[in-house]
Amino acid sequence: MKLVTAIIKPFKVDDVKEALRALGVQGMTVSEVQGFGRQRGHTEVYRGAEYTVDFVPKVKVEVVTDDADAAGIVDAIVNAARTDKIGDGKVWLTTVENIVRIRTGEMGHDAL
Amino acid sequence: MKLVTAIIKPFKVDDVKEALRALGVQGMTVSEVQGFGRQRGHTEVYRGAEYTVDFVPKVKVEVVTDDADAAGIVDAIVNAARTDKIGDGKVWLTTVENIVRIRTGEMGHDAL
Amino acid sequence: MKLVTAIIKPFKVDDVKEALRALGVQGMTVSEVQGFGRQRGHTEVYRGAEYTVDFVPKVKVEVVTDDADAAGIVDAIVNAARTDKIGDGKVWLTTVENIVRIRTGEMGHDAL
Amino acid sequence: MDTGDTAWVLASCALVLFMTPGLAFFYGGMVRSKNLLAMLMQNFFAMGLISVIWVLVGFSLAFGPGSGLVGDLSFGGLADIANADFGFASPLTIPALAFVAFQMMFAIITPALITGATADRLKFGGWVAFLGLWSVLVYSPVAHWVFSPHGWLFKRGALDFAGGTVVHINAGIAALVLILVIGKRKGWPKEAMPPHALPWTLIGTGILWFGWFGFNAGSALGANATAATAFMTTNTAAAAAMLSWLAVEKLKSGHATTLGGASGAVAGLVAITPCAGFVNPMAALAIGLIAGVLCFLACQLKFKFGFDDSLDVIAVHLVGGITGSILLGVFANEAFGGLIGGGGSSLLGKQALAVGATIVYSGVVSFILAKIVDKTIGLRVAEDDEASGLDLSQHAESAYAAGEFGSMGRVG
Amino acid sequence: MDTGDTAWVLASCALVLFMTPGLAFFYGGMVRSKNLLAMLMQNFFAMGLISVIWVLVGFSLAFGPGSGLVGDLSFGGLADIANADFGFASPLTIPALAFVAFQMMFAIITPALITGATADRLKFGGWVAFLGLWSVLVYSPVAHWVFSPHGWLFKRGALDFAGGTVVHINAGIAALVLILVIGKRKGWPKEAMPPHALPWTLIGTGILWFGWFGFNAGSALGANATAATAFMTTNTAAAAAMLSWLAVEKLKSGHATTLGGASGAVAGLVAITPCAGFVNPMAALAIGLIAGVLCFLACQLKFKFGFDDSLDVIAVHLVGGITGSILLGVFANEAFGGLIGGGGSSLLGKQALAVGATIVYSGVVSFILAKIVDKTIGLRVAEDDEASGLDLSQHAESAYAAGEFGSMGRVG
Amino acid sequence: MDTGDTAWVLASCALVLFMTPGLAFFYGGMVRSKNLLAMLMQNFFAMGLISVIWVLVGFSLAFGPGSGLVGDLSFGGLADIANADFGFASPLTIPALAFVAFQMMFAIITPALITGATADRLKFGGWVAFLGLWSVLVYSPVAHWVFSPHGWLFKRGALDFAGGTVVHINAGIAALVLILVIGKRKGWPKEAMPPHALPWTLIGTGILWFGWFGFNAGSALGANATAATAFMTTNTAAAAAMLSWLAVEKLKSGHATTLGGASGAVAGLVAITPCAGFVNPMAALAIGLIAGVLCFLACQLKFKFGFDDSLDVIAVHLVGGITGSILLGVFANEAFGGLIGGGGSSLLGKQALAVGATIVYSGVVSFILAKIVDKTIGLRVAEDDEASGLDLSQHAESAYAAGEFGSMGRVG
Ligand SMILES: Nc1ncnc2c1ncn2[C@@H]1O[C@H](COP(=O)(O)OP(=O)(O)O)[C@@H](O)[C@H]1O
Ligand SMILES: Nc1ncnc2c1ncn2[C@@H]1O[C@H](COP(=O)(O)OP(=O)(O)O)[C@@H](O)[C@H]1O
Ligand SMILES: Nc1ncnc2c1ncn2[C@@H]1O[C@H](COP(=O)(O)OP(=O)(O)O)[C@@H](O)[C@H]1O
Repeated sequence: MKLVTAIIKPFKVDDVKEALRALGVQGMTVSEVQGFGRQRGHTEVYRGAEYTVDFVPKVKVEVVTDDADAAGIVDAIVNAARTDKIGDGKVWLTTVENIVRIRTGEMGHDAL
Repeated sequence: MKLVTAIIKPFKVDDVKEALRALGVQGMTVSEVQGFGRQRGHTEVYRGAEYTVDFVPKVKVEVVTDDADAAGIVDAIVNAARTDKIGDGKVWLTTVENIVRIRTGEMGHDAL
Repeated sequence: MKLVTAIIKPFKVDDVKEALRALGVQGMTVSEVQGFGRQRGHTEVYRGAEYTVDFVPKVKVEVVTDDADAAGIVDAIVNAARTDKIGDGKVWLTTVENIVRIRTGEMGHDAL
Repeated sequence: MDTGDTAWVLASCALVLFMTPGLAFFYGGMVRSKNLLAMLMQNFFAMGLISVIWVLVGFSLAFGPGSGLVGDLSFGGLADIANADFGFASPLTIPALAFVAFQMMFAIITPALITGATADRLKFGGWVAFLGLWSVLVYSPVAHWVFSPHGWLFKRGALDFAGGTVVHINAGIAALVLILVIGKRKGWPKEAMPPHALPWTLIGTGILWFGWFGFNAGSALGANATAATAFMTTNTAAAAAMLSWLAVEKLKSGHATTLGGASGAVAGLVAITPCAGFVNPMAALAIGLIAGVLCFLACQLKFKFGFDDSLDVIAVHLVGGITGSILLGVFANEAFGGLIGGGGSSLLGKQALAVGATIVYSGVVSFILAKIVDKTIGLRVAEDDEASGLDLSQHAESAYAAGEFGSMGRVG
Repeated sequence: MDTGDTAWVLASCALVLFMTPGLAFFYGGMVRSKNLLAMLMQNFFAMGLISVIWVLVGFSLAFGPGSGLVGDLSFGGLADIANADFGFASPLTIPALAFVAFQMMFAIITPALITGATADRLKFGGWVAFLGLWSVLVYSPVAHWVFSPHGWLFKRGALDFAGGTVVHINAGIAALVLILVIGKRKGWPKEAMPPHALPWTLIGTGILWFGWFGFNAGSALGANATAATAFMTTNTAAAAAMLSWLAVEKLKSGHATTLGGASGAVAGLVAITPCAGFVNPMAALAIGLIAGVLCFLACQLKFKFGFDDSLDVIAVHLVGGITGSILLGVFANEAFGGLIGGGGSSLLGKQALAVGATIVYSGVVSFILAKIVDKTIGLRVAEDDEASGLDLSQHAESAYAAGEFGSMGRVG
Repeated sequence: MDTGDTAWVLASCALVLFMTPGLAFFYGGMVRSKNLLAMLMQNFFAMGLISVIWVLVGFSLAFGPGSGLVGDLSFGGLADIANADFGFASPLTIPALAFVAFQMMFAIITPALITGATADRLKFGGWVAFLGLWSVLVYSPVAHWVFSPHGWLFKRGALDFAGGTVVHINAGIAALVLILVIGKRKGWPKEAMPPHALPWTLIGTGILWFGWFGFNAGSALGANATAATAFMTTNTAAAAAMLSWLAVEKLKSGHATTLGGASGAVAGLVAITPCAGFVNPMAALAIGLIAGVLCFLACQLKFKFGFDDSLDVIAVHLVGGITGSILLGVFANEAFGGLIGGGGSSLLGKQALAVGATIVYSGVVSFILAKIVDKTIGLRVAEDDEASGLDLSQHAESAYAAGEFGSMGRVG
């Protein structure tokens, strides 16, 4: 099986979620992260002293899926998360040996 | 080596931690995540307008371990985190090539 | 490609970031996590009742990189994050099949 | 000069000043966290700018003799105002500067009320300009009409104990005009924009309720039976409106919410403002119950008509202010000629006139000012600035620092 | 009628009203974040419901002539109360409605104190019912006994300057009864339930300390030497109790904590409440020092006896209230017959009687009311609702919005 | 005895007490979250310790006859102080204990001001010791010099309406001395230490502004024209300083920030403190405008000279206090001999003397006390404790509980 991990812009979470739902994806896990990359951070000023913040708020989306569906999920995320502006983020793919549904103990495909 | 990743219900963290300790697991990393899945979210109401929240708070537990112990750890987590209610979560397994303990530079098994 | 995952002490984030920049790393993703390990937690007291907190705040750093650069990145993180005190953390390496840059659709090396 | 009256009015001045920070947090809890500081700033800044304007010209334009339409500059700079005569039938029993200070606090909070409608998208520079112009060209004249013995509505016998027209209707209509000029927030109403931290709203509610005693009971300008009556009616209306808002809310949406309780209380406080010293506690109970229901229902209108009154300023202050100002014609005690007091409908007529005049004048002038400022400085932030949030784009600050890890480095 | 006295009492009314939001946050900081809004709501709602009840019947039952046991309905609705005689030896120097308002604030905060004991599991609907019944059937009668010149304890000469029995013991015993009826929180005491955000508790402490000056010094019902004395003794006891609480805490657990400092101050304020105008500053110092130690030690009892007094209402208000009420018999100034003033033990006896009578009456009636409400509406939420939190289950709200990313969509 | 004057002074006492929690949050929002509770505690603890000291000896040392340099112990314990004569030309029109309480609030907040400079590294035990010693050996004597009719500066005719020298310069210089003794925070100035939650700072600002009316207008010790003047000048200076601070800030850094607005307001409040009752509103406007600019510029000095005045106590209180105390010599009304009032430079000279004397005495004694405490108990925490944060290391608490998941287990 595969784990699709995507780093996207926070306001794109809903679009990505809907795109995945449309593909029939039944579940996913998201979390707030801070990104560093080409997209610059910002500057803050306190009592005349300036500070630079290098990190940019991002959201990480993780979806475990069957090998067959992985490519489609990657495409769906890329299309849904794209704004064509720097900082749109990345999607990467890793291999998952197995997955278990805690509630039932089902494994692999049935656990999704 | 293996990385065991579990998505569980927040109030189960302590039980899982104790179960892993009992197995002799020396360390783990947890983080707050938001889950989307079969378990429905909830509704909030502000000044008569209703909102639906699709995501449910979950906790992610990550444990790097020797290949030999992986299966036992997965079982321990499944047993400790189980409530038999929808939303109990998942546990999945991936391969880790190597791990280093920053403090000592030890690698592999010794780094755990 | 590889994914380097590091669990470090929060106040070491800047040093690690600078070390990676020096290596020419263009991006990374960090997030706040709670660690459990050899490093003990702490005790809090409320109205005479004592509580123990087992988890310690840590930061997770994730860097996707070419296979060739992985070893160097691991070393750089280990050196930058080291304080020689218990709790410095871990760095582990996993395989990434492919990575896409959402903005351009570029893949693999070009997506970094 | 009476020391007891002076003590109460000075205490009331402090209470009313405190309402503006209270309002800032009442609103602040309802915006998204990226816009919290901007909301606080828009309100605190009013304490700075209006206070200075009030000393220079604001008070004089409101309470100087002038004509029936507006005061003059004879009290500009508040020079030797100590023995000035403001034209009241019975002379004030407090120092002139205590009266000046008390009225100033009303001038500060009135435009601050507007910021709830324009939340999340108002450009700070534009707000600064609008705020100053509006205070001089709208607030002072309307205050003169109603609060100054020289004002035409005052002379007509229209009643407004503590500012139903001058404060709430005035700010409410300006808010409506302003949002028509600047438009909706990006994503509204499709995208959900729930309150980011209601505890701020609740602490603001506590401060507002607390300060409102100075606002209403202080308007008796003395420590007397009228002040005590205004105190009780104020609290009673706030309480009754909280209950009626929660009741309809429970019926309509199945839950009695914390934000609903807070909103209902404020609605009741708004509605009782023009009536406080003129009605008895049972009438206040009725006024509060009615206001709670009407304001709750009014909150639903924006979705129907599609205007983004972000924090329901129109539903609470415009609707609540009108409700109170008109109901005063019904519930005013015998002595003040209310309908149930047997005074017939003449007071009702005067109240309607005051309401209408305020809506028309404030509506028109506010619209002109908003247009001028929007075309010149601009009243709305750029799309990117709205997306990144007003705190960063307008003030280069964050309300809540990024994670504990040192993600910053000092530059300048 | 004295304007200075009126000014001070009106200011005090506002201060005491402000204490309830202060209490809400004092408690709110100590609960888990999923129950914060529910805690705030339980307190703010008291401002709504009790205010209305007070106008209709509450005040009249407490201060109407009636019998020695309870007032009557002669002041119901507060109709033409202006010239009413409440039976005080020397007539009030303030407007009747100022007295009504001042007493109302006590009626509001007293039941609100209970919510700290039942934190994290109280069903809102049940609370609404209990709150209203308790105010009418317990608060008003007990207030009549002690505060009304017609009350039997008042006639006996029992002293309670600002509510040691009526407010603190009364609420404290009701809290104990209530938790016996609804039981422990799920997981307590095994599972840790630390305060989720102490800054709320500290701001609440600041508001409470501030408002308590109105509570105690305002109880002089005038701006005079007694008020000044009550002011100083109030502050002194709060300070002394903070120091003694921190001292024992440091000895027992090795740290002087922020929550400890705040809790000690409140314990001192509770203990000095019955004594404020009857003792001198040095006596207040002693009372505060004793209360700080006793209340800290009392906080440990719940673990020993296994009753889940979640935020230590019993340890602070019941124990603190008894401490103050009894110590008054010792430290009251000569004029009031305290033991050290050479007045012998007779005052001590009267104080003990007042304490005992309040505990028995309030304990029994509160228990009956709790049982009735629990069997009908229910006083405790379902297990799932407790797990998901009261904010969501009771009010469909969240105190702190979920992450910045838009995880919501508007439905209705 | 005047009830109106008493009412206003008692209300002012409460307002000034409330300023200390306000200050705690004003500072608390600016520190890192791991040090928030410690900051709150350092301030709240002053309410405990100083209140007790004041009753025992503090007031007596400040207002007892004694010599021109310091009072005596004749009022120790405040025993039968009711009819005491404090030496004022015209006898007080308020109860003695009201005066004692009012002065006590100043004694509490003055050392509390220091905690902003030593943020993030002050050892609690050392602070407790320094606080007590400083109050007795520095605050009381300086207060005696300036506020007591027996004091040498009072006799010389130096003017200080509400504490420019006694409060702000006194605390400011002590802050400077203290940071020279304990040194910089680890990582400063390289590592960025931005405010962790400015909303706390803003609510603190609101409370401070509100309370400052008691501080300044209350210093008239009566409800009269002087109080009204002080009220207006206080508000005007705060407002003007907010505007001028924001203006220079906008010019220098391109943004008008929320923290800047709050800081400017406080700077104006500090500067007007010595002048409040002696100047007119237009003069207050000028004083505020000047103070806003000077204090903003002073904030940059610490980076130039490398002293870690963490929250700019020196820039705001020392610089602001000197600005106001000196400008009083210029702007005081004719009656008080200001330069523009035609009074020549003699008042300027007296003011300069008062400023100089306070700086020298407070600077020297504060340094000696700091050294003694540092060598014995220690004034700075260990490096590890500073890293883990003062909340955990000093108080074994966390301001914000760790994540929702139950990561704790009760032990003792
Ligand atoms: N090598 C990397 N490893 C892990 N995450 C990365 C890496 N490079 C970028 N990211 C993540 O992707 C986000 C976007 O990358 P950035 O370079 O800013 O824009 P873009 O993806 O459009 O080139 C970053 O904020 C960071 O979270
Ligand atoms: N395909 C998936 N990939 C990643 N995480 C998932 C996936 N499916 C479910 N999850 C996570 O597991 C949690 C529980 O899943 P859910 O379907 O709600 O219940 P259950 O596991 O009992 O079927 C979700 O909230 C989500 O965090
Ligand atoms: N087996 C593991 N799997 C995942 N994370 C781990 C594991 N062991 C330790 N960690 C992480 O590394 C951190 C440091 O480990 P710890 O044992 O405390 O110190 P050290 O790395 O110096 O031996 C822990 O807080 C935890 O976040």
